[in-house]
Amino acid sequence: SSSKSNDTSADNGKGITTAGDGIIGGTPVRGGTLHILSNQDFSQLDPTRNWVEPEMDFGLRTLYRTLTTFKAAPGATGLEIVPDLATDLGTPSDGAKTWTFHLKDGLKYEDGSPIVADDIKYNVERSFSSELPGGPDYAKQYLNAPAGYAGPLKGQRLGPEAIEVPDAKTIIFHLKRAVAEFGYTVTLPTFAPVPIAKEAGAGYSNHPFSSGPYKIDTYDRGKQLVLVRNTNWDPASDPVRKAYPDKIVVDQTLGSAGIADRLIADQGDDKDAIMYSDLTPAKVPDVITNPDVKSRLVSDNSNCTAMLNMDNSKAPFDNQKLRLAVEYAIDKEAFQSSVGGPALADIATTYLPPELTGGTSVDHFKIPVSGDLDKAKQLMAEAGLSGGLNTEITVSTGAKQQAEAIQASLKKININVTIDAVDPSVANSIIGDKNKQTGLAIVGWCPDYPSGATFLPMLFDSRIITDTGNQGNKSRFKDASVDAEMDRIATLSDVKAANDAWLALDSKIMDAAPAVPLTWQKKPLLVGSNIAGAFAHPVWSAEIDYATIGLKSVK
Amino acid sequence: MTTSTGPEPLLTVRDLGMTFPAPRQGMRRTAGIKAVDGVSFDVRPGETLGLVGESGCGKSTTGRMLVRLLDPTAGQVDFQGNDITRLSQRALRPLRSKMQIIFQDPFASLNPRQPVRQIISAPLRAQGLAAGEIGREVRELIQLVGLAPEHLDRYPHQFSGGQAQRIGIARALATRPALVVADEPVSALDVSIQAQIVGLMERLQRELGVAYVFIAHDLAVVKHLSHRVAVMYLGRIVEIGEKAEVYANPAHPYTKALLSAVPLPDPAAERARERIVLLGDPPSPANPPSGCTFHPRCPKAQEICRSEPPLLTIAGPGQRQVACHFPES
Amino acid sequence: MTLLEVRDLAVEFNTAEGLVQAVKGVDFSVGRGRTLGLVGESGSGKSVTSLAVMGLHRGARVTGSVKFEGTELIGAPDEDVRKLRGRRIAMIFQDALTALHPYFTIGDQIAEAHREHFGSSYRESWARAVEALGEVGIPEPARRAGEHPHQFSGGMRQRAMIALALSCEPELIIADEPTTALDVTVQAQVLDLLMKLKDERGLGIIMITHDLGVIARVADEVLVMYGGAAVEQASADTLFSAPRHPYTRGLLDSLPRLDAPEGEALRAIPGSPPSLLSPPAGCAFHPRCAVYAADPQDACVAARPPLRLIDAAHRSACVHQEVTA
Amino acid sequence: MTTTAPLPVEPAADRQGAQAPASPWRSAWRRLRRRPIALVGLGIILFFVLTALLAPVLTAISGFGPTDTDKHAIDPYLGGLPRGTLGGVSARHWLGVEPMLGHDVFARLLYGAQISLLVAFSAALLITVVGVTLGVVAGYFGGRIDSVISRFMDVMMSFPSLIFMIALLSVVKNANRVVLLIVVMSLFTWPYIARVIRGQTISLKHREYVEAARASGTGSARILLTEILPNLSSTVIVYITLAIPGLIGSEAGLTYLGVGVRPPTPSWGQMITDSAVYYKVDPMFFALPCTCLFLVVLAFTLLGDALRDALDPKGGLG
Amino acid sequence: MTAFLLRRLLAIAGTLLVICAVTFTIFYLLPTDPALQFCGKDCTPDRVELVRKQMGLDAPMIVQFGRYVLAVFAGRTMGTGQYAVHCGFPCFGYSFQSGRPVWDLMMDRFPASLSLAIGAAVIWLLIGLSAGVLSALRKNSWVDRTLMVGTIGVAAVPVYFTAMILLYVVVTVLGLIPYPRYVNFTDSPVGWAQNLLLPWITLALATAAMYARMTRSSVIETLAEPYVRTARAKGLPERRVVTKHGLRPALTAVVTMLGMDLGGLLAGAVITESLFGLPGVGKLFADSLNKADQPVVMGITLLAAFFIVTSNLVVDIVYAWIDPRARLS
Ligand SMILES: Nc1ncnc2c1ncn2[C@@H]1O[C@H](COP(=O)(O)OP(=O)(O)OP(=O)(O)O)[C@@H](O)[C@H]1O
Ligand SMILES: Nc1ncnc2c1ncn2[C@@H]1O[C@H](COP(=O)(O)OP(=O)(O)OP(=O)(O)O)[C@@H](O)[C@H]1O
Ligand SMILES: [Mg+2]
Ligand SMILES: [Mg+2]
Repeated sequence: SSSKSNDTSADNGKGITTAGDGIIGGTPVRGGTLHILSNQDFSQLDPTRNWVEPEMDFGLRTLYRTLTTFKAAPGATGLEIVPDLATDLGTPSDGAKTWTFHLKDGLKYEDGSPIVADDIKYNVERSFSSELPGGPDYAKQYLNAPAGYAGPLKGQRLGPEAIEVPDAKTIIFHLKRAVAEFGYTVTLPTFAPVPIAKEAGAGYSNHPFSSGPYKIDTYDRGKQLVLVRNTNWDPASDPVRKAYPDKIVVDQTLGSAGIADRLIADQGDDKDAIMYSDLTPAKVPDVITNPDVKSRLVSDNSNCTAMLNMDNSKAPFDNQKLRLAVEYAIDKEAFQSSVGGPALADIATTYLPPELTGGTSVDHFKIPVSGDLDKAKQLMAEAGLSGGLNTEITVSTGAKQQAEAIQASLKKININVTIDAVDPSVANSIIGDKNKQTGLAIVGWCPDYPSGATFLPMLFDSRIITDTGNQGNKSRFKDASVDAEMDRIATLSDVKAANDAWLALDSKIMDAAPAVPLTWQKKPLLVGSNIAGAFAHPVWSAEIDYATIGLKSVK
Repeated sequence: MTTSTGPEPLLTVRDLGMTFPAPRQGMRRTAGIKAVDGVSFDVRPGETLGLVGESGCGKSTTGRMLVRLLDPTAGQVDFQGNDITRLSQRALRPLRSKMQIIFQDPFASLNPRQPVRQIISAPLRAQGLAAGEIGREVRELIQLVGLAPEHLDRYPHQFSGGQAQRIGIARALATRPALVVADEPVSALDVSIQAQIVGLMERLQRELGVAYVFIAHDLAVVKHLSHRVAVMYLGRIVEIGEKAEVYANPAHPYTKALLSAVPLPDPAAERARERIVLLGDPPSPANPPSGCTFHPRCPKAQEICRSEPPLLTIAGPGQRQVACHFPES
Repeated sequence: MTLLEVRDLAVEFNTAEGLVQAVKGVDFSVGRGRTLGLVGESGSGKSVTSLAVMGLHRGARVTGSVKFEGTELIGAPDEDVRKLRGRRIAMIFQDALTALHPYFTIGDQIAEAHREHFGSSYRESWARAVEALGEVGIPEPARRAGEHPHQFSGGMRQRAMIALALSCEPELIIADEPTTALDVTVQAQVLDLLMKLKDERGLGIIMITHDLGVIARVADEVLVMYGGAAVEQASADTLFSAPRHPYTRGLLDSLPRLDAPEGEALRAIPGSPPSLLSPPAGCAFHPRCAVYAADPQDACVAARPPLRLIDAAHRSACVHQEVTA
Repeated sequence: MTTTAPLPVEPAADRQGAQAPASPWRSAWRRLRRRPIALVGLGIILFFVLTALLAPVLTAISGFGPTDTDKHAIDPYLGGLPRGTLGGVSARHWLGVEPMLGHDVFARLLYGAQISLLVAFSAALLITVVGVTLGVVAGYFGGRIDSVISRFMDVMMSFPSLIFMIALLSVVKNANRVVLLIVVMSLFTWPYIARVIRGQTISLKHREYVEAARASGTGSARILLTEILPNLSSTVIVYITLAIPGLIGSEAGLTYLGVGVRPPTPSWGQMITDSAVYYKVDPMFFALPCTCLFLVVLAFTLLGDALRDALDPKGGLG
Repeated sequence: MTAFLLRRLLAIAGTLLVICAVTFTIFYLLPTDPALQFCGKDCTPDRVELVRKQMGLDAPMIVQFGRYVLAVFAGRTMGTGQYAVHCGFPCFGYSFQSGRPVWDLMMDRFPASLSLAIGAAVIWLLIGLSAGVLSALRKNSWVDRTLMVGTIGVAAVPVYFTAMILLYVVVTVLGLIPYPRYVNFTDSPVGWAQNLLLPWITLALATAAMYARMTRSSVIETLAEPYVRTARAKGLPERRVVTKHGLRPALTAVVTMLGMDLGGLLAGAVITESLFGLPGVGKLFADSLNKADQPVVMGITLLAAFFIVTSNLVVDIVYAWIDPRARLS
């Protein structure tokens, strides 16, 4: 929403971000069919394995409920959690190393059978299984589970030292260390219920057993998913999900350009449709130049930071002065244009996105948006590299223009960048391989929930670096004091103090300049003219919140 | 004239046979078409063997096999001591310039995309002649067959049937071959040019010892040019012998009928003459009659003709051979 | 009314080397039940003439008049001419292999014309095709009809062409060397068939051939062509008995005869055929003409001598009328 | 009369002997020159080749290189659309700029022509040479040779080219990209023309004039070259002309996969691909490269048609 | 024929095996690690190893290949213990992504691809052949030139553009039909056709140019053949002369191209399918490739190979029908 994205140095004066109070179309009516136009199948709807946006948003708001969840509201309100299956936000004890939750009364699955605490435990156990990878791994990180525990599929359950289920309505988590924001952790789909009887291994994803307001009617993977009302869901027990439409149809066969064109054209059923994945930058002018269409654009900061990654482990970028020079040389405004301009991105001035810095962005260096070449050249000289250098940048093929923007900026300080545009499926493998990694790369990260703990450690903890398949800390940044500070903050039980500490650490890392923050991406989504209650939820990368969306009118 | 004591044969054909795979009749497969069956003859250097017979009796097929444009399904062909039916196409190539063929269909055998110059020079080039020499030869050849150098840069479709035929003749004679299989080389020519071409062929034979297998329907021309004549009927040779003998005393009833049917270039004589009319339907190689294949149309057919195929046996002077149970004496 | 009336027909080809005048001002006519023999030197324009009558020249300039039953064909709408072609005027092409479509069966190619002109059913037309093939002496016509041209021998293709031409019962047939690939017995059979049709149905025939024996047998009247023009026109009997034009005489002299004495060489007209690009001035035959050599007359080189009447049914285009008489 | 004396050869008939024998190609060229439409085609092609070659000079005059970005020429608030009308046509940018980064369209068209034309022409040539050779050989010889070549074609046609190219990238990252492009494109495209040619060769080899050539001792190679190939020329011409847009398109596709030229090197194919989505809001950007490509293909087609006619001795007349 | 077919079928199997091996090798060389991809974001190395083992990707390539090929015929059990699943013949493994058998996935998508391909092929044949014939008849006239400009104009713009313009004009501006969504033929044949119309035209326009030009040049050549003159001499209407006698030889090229184009399309037209939201194999392929869903990519590659190879076989058989002379070999 506008409140938080206004104060970046790039001006949003033209009001590209979602209009009004951030909610498009007012309050929906009950009934009708909501169409969701997608260009791909969900990679996972299995709650154990669902860890990418917007699937997480979709699953959590329609099919499964978790112990706690985020409020359905734009802006800062959306960052607040409320009890969902649980009666409260969890009771910490033992210095936040033990967390107890109680389930509400009368919770039922889609077939009317009761939801019990053991089902939640079972799902958490599933997240340990190597047959069911890909899901959030916080349970594995935090729970006091025996080493080598490989999940429940072969019959092994976790003992009470990790999770206790004293009765059908109580669940107690025992953690390895204090986790102050565990109440937020249990918003993740890992903490939704999965009944043992419905276990289907990898096939569970084809029909997750619903505890939410909708259930799967048909699911033809890659073609169409049809959700209908789950009549056993009790609205009274659910403080956030409104479940306005009677039916939700996800069409997965279109291409993204086709989806954009259809929503721009806004005809027939498409009036009741929304887009599932982002509007491509090239379509933005189509939308922005047409006021009617523009008023149907949901676009908010996704709180994901795009960064220019440098390989700190190898020459030349093991040189901190050079990295700083790069920091000063980049024309972020040009880069912003290359990702679609202010409509699609805000200029990033530090690693932590506004969501994690209390809603306002921090400008660490205060460099002008188009860079400071004098300072950059001076730093190059200090680095002993005023003669310039050659390096390469790896980007996935869709990000060609972004690489060109970087190339053009760095050329001005005599850094000649060769662009390696590679297929998206291999980009990560190259960047994550010690030997293949190029000097530069464009990478990004999004927090899982509003806590620095889901952000900085993934990017800069030196202990997660691996030679190949390196997924976090891609800049291979090694600083023992940073590692130690992260460990210290993790033990803080005061959320406020922890947040302040993350901010301070952010500044410290910025000075070391392992990577250059470039933009905070927005999530531009177009909705049909008959859509109401559409807004960007701040937690789920500014995806449309499926809890409250519906139609303006029903035929 | 050639006799059995003549020089070594240039070409020896033994039991040559060609069976074309039969087309399918519905789902049923019929036996193959025996277009040529057990044909044997020799041709000596400088000799002309006339090959006559009913339309469709296998003359062209035989001719094609002699130069290995068709792979025979039976028998063998020795050319200058090489069994050409067994040679690979590559090994055959050096022999090609020594044996040439004039095709029955003049247009079909000329590449529509090549000017006459290129068509005629192809065999010369294959022989490895120098360009200048080829040019000279080609100009000479085109005039020898009664066309003019102005025709050299024209394409086949710009010619008349007779002109096209002469281009084919020029091509075949270009390399001064030892053997030419001439499949109706003069059928499309007016008698004057025909005389010219026949003269040319004779001259080449005299000067260079070219041997011809001369396939034609015009019995007068065959008579003029050939030393020996073979008469084919339904894939087999029914009579073969010295020209004079065959023309004067045809031994096979078919030969007789053939000679009696020659049209005479004189309306009065033509009206007055008597022809032997062959009875019955023309036979089909796919479905040959039993015994002697000629029996259904033969005025002299007897019981034995229906059951026993006659062998080619010597009958009469000059090595004459006839395949008939009741040859004329 | 004569069946076909050709007046002053001329055909020119524009080639890279220049204008080829293949036919220059030919006149003739064919009546019902009559046969016109067309003979002449190879390349003298016989085929070109017949194609012009059929209106089948593309890329050539055809002038003059061709009247079929009084209807002018040259310059007539293509659709009108098309309806005549095949149905009332049929043509037997000289080169049977290239004239038959290699991709379709013989039977199909014959039946097709029948279907087009009589609107007959597939089965009927096929039966007609088989019948026509049988008439021209193709053995086992029912089976052979299902074969393709390349499976036919040269003579069989030629007979297939004839069957094709006859299948629609035309009134006029232009036969361009229809029997060159036929042995004498089959040739006799085919000619008999043509004669029978001529007598029974009044078929008009233009018979182009080099076989003067054939001419002697079938032609009522003969037109001799040389260098694109008609040089002599006479009844068949007259032509053989009293040829007037030196070319015709040369031609008859060149005939190979079965009864010729052994060892005698065939006689050819000396010299080579005239170039059509730059034809000799005057009479096209004069460079090869023995009469001219003996008695060179200015008229021979001045202009092309027209056909001149000798008697009622005999015309010749020779300047030396008296000498050759 | 004459007793088979040497045949009289008329001296007058030799009058044309002095004239140099015209090869079919030379006479085809003579016929080609007479067709104005062919000259139009040739002119267009020459124009584009020239401008491509002169790109450095022309861009020096216009002031913007192909990789220069001009962020002032675009409006970031409109998703990076060019400022001004007609895709940002102005005195600074003669043909406007590309959206997003503000690349100068004029410069990119010129430099793009270099890559696109070089790649498309060379690949078309390579494909045609390889495809026609293998197709003719397979069709003419038949038997085992045909089996081997045909199965090879089958494999190449159904080759998982897309994944191959992605894999290729990690093996030959630093290869010369233009050469790589030409090779990769040719590798997967030749079977198309090869099969067409093979099919027609199978028909042609049964023609009697091919047999006649064989009978006259002409070697197989020469038969292919002089008897078969000329009859295939119009097929080849049609294929080459229409392969051009496809090849320019696949260059863009390959570049997109990362196998092609490295960004920011421009090419028409990439420009067209990039611009297609802007067809509504920035039609100029879309129209310019498409028009260039269209003109080149049109030129080739005109030239090809004229060449076809010129090579056909019948000139396409019945 | 039977022997020929048998030989070719064996060759097809061999070709597919080669493709299979090649694809496997390429996957091995591919920098993408399916285990890593499958493991999701932020996966620890030891967990990746576990997943790798789980997926059977830890075995040497040759073993994996052997397993794969064996499984195609013999089926295969995937996973262990209680939740193990068995896939029967023909087993192309399970999608990493959805856990469904690859065969089922492909067969599920196939109807859409088939519908698209067949319909488009019919249209582009209609357009290509008629434009080609028309151009040939009116050679170098304005009709010819217009058709040429039209067909190559479409060939020079991306499919995307054609699709968008069609959608914009037909759906948005004229409102003739609603935005296409795929409807099963069995559900509603009319709806099926109506919704596929635009995709058909899009794909057809992109492909027709080559057909039109090839047809044109071939027909021009054929119309100059003497046998076309014969057809005219028979009095056939010009339309028949051209479409029957003139077009037939052009079919060799057309059928060859059709075989290849159709073969390729049956395994999906990625762009057209995603532009029009058709749940076809092409879309599945693109998605699977993106997500390194190796079994699906492998399966579709083989499916594509199968179609290409078999359609080439069919084409080879059709040659004999088009050109009877080709039957000889
Ligand atoms: N398309 C053409 N272009 C140029 N010249 C041609 C063309 N067609 C025929 N001619 C020339 O016209 C002349 C007459 O040809 P035509 O086919 O009528 O001869 P013809 O009398 O039928 O001879 P033949 O008996 O050999 O068949 C020939 O000299 C030939 O070269
Ligand atoms: N390629 C072929 N396929 C099938 N049958 C064929 C083939 N070629 C020839 N024949 C058949 O073989 C027989 C002999 O044909 P061939 O051409 O040798 O006859 P021919 O003696 O030359 O006759 P003609 O005098 O009519 O040219 C004929 O019945 C013909 O139909
Ligand atoms: Mg023959
Ligand atoms: Mg003729």
